[in-house]
Amino acid sequence: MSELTVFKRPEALLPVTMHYCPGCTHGISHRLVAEALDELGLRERTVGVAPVGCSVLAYDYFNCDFHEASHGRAPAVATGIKRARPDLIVFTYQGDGDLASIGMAEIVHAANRGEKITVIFVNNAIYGMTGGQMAPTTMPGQVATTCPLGRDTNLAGFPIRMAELLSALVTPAFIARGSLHSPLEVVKTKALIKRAFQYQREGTCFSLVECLSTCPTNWGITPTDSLKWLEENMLPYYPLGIKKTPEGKEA
Amino acid sequence: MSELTVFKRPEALLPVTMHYCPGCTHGISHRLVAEALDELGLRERTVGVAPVGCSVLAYDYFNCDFHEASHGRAPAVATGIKRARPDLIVFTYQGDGDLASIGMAEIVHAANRGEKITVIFVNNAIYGMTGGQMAPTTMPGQVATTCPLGRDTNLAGFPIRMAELLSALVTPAFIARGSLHSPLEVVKTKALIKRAFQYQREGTCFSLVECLSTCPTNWGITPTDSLKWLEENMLPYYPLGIKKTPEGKEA
Amino acid sequence: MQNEMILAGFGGQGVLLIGKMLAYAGMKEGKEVSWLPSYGPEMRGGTCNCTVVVSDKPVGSPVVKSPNIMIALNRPSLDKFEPSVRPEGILLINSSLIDRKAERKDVDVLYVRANEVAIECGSPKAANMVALGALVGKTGMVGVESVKAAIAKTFEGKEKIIQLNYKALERGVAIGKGEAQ
Amino acid sequence: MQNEMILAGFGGQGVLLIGKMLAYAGMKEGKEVSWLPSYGPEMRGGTCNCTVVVSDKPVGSPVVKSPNIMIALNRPSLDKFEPSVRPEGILLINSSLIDRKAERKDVDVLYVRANEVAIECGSPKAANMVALGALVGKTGMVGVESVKAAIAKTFEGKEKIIQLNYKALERGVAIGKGEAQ
Amino acid sequence: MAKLLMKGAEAIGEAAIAADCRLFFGYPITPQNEIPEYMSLRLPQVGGTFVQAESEVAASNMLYGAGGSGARVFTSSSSPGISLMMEALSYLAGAEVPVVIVNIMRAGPGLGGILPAQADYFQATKGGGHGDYRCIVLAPWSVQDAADLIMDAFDLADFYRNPVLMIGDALIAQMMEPVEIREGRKPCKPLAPKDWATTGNKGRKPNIINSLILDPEDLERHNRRLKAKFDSMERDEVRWASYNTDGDYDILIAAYGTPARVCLTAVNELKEKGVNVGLFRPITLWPFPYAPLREKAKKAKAVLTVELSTGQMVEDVRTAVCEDLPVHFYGRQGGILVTPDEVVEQVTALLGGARPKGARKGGKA
Amino acid sequence: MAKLLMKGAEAIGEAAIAADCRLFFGYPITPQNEIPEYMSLRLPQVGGTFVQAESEVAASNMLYGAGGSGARVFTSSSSPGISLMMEALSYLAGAEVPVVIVNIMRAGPGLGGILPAQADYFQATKGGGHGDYRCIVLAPWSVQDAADLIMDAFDLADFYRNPVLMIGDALIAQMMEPVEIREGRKPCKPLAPKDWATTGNKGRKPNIINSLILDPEDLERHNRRLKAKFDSMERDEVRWASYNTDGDYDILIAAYGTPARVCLTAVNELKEKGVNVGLFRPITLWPFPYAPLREKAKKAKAVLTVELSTGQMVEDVRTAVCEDLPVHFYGRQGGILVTPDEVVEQVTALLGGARPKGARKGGKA
Amino acid sequence: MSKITIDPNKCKGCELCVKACPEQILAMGKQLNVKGYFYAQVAEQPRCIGCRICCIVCPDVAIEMAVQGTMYKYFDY
Amino acid sequence: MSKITIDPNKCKGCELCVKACPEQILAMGKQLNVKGYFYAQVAEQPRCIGCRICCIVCPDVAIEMAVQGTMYKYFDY
Ligand SMILES: Cc1ncc(C[n+]2csc(CCOP(=O)(O)OP(=O)(O)O)c2C)c(N)n1
Ligand SMILES: Cc1ncc(C[n+]2csc(CCOP(=O)(O)OP(=O)(O)O)c2C)c(N)n1
Ligand code: SF4
Ligand code: SF4
Ligand code: SF4
Ligand code: SF4
Ligand code: SF4
Ligand code: SF4
Ligand SMILES: [Mg+2]
Ligand SMILES: [Mg+2]
Repeated sequence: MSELTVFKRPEALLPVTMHYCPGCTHGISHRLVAEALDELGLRERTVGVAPVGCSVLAYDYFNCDFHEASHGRAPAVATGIKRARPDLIVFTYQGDGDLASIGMAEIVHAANRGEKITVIFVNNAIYGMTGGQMAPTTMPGQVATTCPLGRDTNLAGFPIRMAELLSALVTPAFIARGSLHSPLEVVKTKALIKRAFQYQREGTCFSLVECLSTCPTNWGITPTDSLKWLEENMLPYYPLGIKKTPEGKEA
Repeated sequence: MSELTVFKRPEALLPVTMHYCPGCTHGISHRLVAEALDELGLRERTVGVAPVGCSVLAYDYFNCDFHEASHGRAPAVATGIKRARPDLIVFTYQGDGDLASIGMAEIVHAANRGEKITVIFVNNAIYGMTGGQMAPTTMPGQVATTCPLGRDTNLAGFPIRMAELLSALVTPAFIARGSLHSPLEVVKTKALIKRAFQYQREGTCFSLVECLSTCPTNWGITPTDSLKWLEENMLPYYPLGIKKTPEGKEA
Repeated sequence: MQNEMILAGFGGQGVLLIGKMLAYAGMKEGKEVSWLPSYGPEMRGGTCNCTVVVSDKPVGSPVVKSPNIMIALNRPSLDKFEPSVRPEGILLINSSLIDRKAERKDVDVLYVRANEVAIECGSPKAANMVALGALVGKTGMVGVESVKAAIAKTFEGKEKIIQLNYKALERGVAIGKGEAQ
Repeated sequence: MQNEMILAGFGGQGVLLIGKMLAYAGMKEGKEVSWLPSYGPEMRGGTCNCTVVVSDKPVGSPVVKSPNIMIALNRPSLDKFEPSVRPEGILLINSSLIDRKAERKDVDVLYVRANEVAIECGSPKAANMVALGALVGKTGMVGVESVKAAIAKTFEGKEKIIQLNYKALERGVAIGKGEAQ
Repeated sequence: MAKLLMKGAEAIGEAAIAADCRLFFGYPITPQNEIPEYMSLRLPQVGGTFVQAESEVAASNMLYGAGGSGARVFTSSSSPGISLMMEALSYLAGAEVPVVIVNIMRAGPGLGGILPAQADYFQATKGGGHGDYRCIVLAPWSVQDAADLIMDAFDLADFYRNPVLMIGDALIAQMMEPVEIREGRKPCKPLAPKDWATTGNKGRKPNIINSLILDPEDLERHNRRLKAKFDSMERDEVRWASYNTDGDYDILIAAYGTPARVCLTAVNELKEKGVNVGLFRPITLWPFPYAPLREKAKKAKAVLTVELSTGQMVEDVRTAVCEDLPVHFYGRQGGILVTPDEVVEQVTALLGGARPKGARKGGKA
Repeated sequence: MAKLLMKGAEAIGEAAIAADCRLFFGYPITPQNEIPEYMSLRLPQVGGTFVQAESEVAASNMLYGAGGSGARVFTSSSSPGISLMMEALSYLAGAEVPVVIVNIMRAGPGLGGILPAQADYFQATKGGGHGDYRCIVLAPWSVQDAADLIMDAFDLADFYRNPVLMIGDALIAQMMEPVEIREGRKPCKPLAPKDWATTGNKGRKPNIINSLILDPEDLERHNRRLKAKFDSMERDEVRWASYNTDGDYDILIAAYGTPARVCLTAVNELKEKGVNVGLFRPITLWPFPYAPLREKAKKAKAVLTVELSTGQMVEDVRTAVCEDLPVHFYGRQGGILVTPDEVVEQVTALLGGARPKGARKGGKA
Repeated sequence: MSKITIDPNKCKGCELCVKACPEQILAMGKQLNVKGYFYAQVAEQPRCIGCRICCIVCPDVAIEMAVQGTMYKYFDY
Repeated sequence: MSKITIDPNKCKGCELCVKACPEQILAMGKQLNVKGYFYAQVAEQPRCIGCRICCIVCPDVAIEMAVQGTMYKYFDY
């Protein structure tokens, strides 16, 4: 009987070692995007937009054209590409500091204009790359280097639920939140990402998938404990699921 | 019998002629803010923050300290003032281009941090000062100088409902929408503005009142027709009322 | 010969338009021209003006501080610009709306009942055309035909309006030449 | 006399800390000192190093390309920095973790079983202190008491840890002086 | 093509379209609103796309994306808006993405006013963004010039893979003049296909638009390569014009943009009175025409720099002529334009040996 | 107070607190994260407030508000983040609001790298924002210097009602050195009460912080008043130091920040070999010490400018010495620091008359 | 009895008060004010019911109201 | 029959696969790879049920799976 490889590195991901810390789930979301591009046959007409954040080097990992954006402006850069070349598939890959802090105006307006792009939003409740500062998504009480006594909601407010916030816009969109903390959720998140790209392929609408992710290094715990921490702390606050579809209801 | 003046220019409004076009309801919202400051006895410890927009000269009209912000950044400027001097009453007065376009990140984050400031948001569905360009709040089909054939929601998306968008944040706040198109709504809007300042006085939360307003000049119709246009076109899309209270429900 | 003109009036009186027509007519005749509107955050509702230069040589400054020709379609414009007109210059006053005489004695003043004449021509809005005609009639700075070409181009396809404007222009020209008021 | 040192190892081995202690001890003795960490977006998980200068004169460059002293607590550090040590310089190798000998013949090599010695002292984490002690013992660059002061300040209030570190340090000093391994 | 009477703003837009630009991203700001307004009307008519960005920060990053994907694209703004593009400008230069940015300068600093000024000279020529980069800066003095230069701007941007700026005082956009949009012109530089653009990697390795280079040796190499490119611009792209400099003159006026026209009027007036004054007009503000200016200044006894600022280009003028002769400065600010009379007065006073009223030795201490 | 061993970043924070600053608004960026991190810990301990802004744009506008209400306030960032502050910087200068901004420079342009550089010299000294404005720019070369200068920075800002910049290469923030935070020191300038601040208009007319002036005559007056203020800074605030310039020397080195220390090491090494070389270190990059540098250069046959850029300060050096003598440039880029050996090599080559390897005549064509 | 005063030089002639007055007792005048606007005037003061609606809608705060005796409060303003 | 292959040089030793395998047949090795990490290994290949959970959770895409014959699809991935 012949051997059949049923799981392997997707073609859209180059065969290189990524620089992410051990157990960092950035690697999983990279793979999910790559698999989606492969399975939908989009790789050769895709342009990715890399953020400033731990995934800044995404262009070294994906086997497709890439554009490095300035911090937070990936949705604007993607808008530029997509408007210039509507035939291309354009996605941004952004962290929570990038998208929810400095890039708030750009993501809200790209979503509101209904740019036909796909946004992969990796929410790990911290600034990973710069060494663990508070993000807009940092949990109440969570310690970070710029809130050494834990996030004080009186001074810094509550974490922002980006998927819900963007769903409050009127312009049709596909917006969903998945998580990378368990095999089942990874599988579900992949389906969301694939669906997001499908909407783009059809030219239907803006699409965004928020992926709850871990940062073992800056959370200061092991990769395994990070998955648990995500589940126990982030999941209750960031409910998973589809928040908005262009059809107006979950179809 | 002695004569009693029952309606007059509030003390917090200087006795000068404002530069607004005839029938522009910016003047009404100015008066409402001034009345609220007078009635709550806050004028002498208030700092207003003027936007860039038709109300850029607000500092010439209010009888209190004022700080002119750069375009869209009034909430950041107000944050600076309030954090430096929590004893002061700080409010911003912003147009829809200022607050909902270039200043999107600043308003979302000031609201999300729960800055104890009050935001008066004057939504006239257009860029007044610069001569009638499309705003994020411009109605579908509405003609503006940068959408000469009318706002095309396929290219520019739908108008942003700022009050609803900001209400989607978790941090407690008082957020409401009033309108200036009829005597009754002016009266109700005044109550909202007063309540907003009361929350600030108590140090309770961030507060924002969106005021639907007219721009006869750039809409190209008379002041009276403008009120009607607002009522017929904006009101159905921008529902009035209290969207969020710090108590968690309308009290 | 270089004509440096300021044309001023209320917002709706069409001074920007006749300024453009003058420049266009000049350009048609191979002259060097420039047109510059006043602009400002407070222009709405208030007065409005433009500067037009029509010249044989390349235009230096498109901004003019001392025009040799000034058209005042309303009182505030006259008040504002009368002092700046160069001695020996021309001052055209819309006497339909302006209730005073010129104060300057060293300029050539032409009073034109622009609004009344426009009404007589059947187009109350064409007071600006009457004034333009008067200026052209008086100075011969550009040919009447060139101005007509400008009118025809501006209102392309609207034959009736073109004819009305021609009429107002011609009445103005006659006034400018001193033939009739 | 100016000592320019590079101290390198894995992330968790505490090289930044002993670097700071050296600098602190030098400062205590009135010397001019500087300490500079390597920093980079990829420092996590990988190797980590710092540069310390202890000198009689003001410190010029806090960046050192050719140190006269190098401490390698792990193999990658040795591989990376060995070639840069100045001839006649000192190379301190943590032989507990490094399975090769120095390649340089023109430098003074000191092998220290830092991890084993630390375990013997009852604090497996104090391999860095052993190495620090060995360096101080060998060079006398700063006094042992000054280093102890640095330890006391760093772990202020944690008497037990201080004592353990003293012990590891002293064992290192002895090794550095060639008294014992 | 026949001459048209056009506003500078519209001529810039129409010329960009004639230069095959089909994309505009911008945000309104006085006194250049007529540019985005014109583009919003015209681009859809020619199959192009206009997007009103949410801010200048976003607009400049949209440019970055569109330029990176190989499109010809431009934006325009005015002083405060341009300041918001400084980060993106540095990225554009660092990642070598060709785009064109127009600054219709208004009076500053801060919100300032909306009338014409030239006080963003430093920002444009010395690098308002961070890091070692340079942009060619073109300075038109008429509507025709603006139309011509923006067409060249696209070619220069593409040739060098670098952002190109065109800066004009507000009059350039607001005034109407006869203009001819040169259709079917040849590019001013030989242009290669944009095989570096992000267009999908079918049949080739991925293209990456990027300015992050973590290895310091690599980044240094990149910096030096960029520097060599900027050096070549300094060598090959200097543009300038001079007037009335064939004969003898005691004074050489240096000015750019609309003030240069005012100065030319003054030069002509003086000539009629028998006074010969030369006029030197830099067309590229960077690379600045140091050598030609020095050459032209040789005949003069003094240079008078005229600007709508408190003295910015005058520093480059001083650098150019070094200590060969004194450099005087006359400027108006706040949105006020210099007049021919003022320039005549300045020159006359200088010729009389007196330090003219209102003038000062600008620049360095 | 005894000397402490502190990271530059922490010393800057602690010195700011000692200078009565109780407010910090900032956004993380490498290599200066230790400044906001330190402030987030320390400020609440001394009754102050730390706010992590959503961006550098917001941070700089928070500064604008806080400074306008009379508070001492500062922010810090690194190159790309500083570019995002250019609009606010122009507003701060235009509205005359005193604040302090620290730029811990990293390699650029664009995202560049995170290692030390000095390529934001132009941006800081020539005005990265729009309009006619200037900021005093202080350049420390050690941790102690950084602590001392930031204290002065607050005084200078308050005295002139103008933003003050302190720019350091990344080493300034990252290294530890002994430092003494001078508690209870006297301000370096006499300070008046801030009766212009927005603090509520009880018993007085409203105070207005503003840079919009619509009347051109008024705005021109404002511009000229600002210019006069900048002129007075040029007169009174020039700071510099020189080393080994008492005797004779053929070469004068010009450098600032950490490279100046490297150069000093080289100067000392050369001295040991019997070669005398002078070192000139600008401490204020604006106002630039043109006259003192020229004076010091008189003894030399050539000037060597050393920078972590492709050549920025060298333009001011050239302006200073004009054509008195040749100005050479040696720079490293990409995050690489010059070494004493390299400087020695450059000097030796120059003395030998040869054009040193890697050096070039920087600056203008 | 309530008395309405319209400041002719503050009025910009927008007519909002005229259209809003429930008693229709305000009217546009035929004279220009200093700014060049035709301004609103009270045509029939005695019929004024003191509702203050004109004051409330005037964007230029050009209208004042005084009462003699007590006033019925239509709404809490 | 499914076969798991773990690339020792891609593995960063995060242990996520080890913890996730429902059959508990993966284990951390005792050797360092080129990057200095202890890497995961398949301890009991024959017990593998081919669920691909290890592949799915590996952040470094270090695991591949091959089958002989048909495979039961636990979920559509
Ligand atoms: C303008 C600007 N500001 C700040 C930075 C520094 N910076 C780099 S990454 C980052 C945040 C990264 O956090 P996040 O987006 O959550 O991504 P993560 O690393 O967590 O994946 C910041 C602030 C920058 N490069 N540019
Ligand atoms: C950075 C910057 N960008 C653009 C402008 C130009 N600008 C001035 S006001 C304005 C918009 C005004 O619209 P809005 O906020 O809706 O206020 P309105 O005039 O309608 O009351 C714009 C774009 C500016 N001054 N600064
Ligand atoms: S720092 Fe955090 S987010 Fe960044 S690679 Fe490491 S674990 Fe992942
Ligand atoms: S332009 Fe519009 S918003 Fe501005 S004052 Fe006039 S009517 Fe009001
Ligand atoms: S108070 Fe009421 S009734 Fe009287 S004039 Fe005003 S609107 Fe009319
Ligand atoms: S509402 Fe006010 S401004 Fe308008 S017409 Fe009446 S009085 Fe005049
Ligand atoms: S496929 Fe399933 S059973 Fe087999 S090793 Fe992986 S996780 Fe374990
Ligand atoms: S999940 Fe991947 S990286 Fe982690 S231990 Fe397993 S094989 Fe190694
Ligand atoms: Mg993150
Ligand atoms: Mg508006």
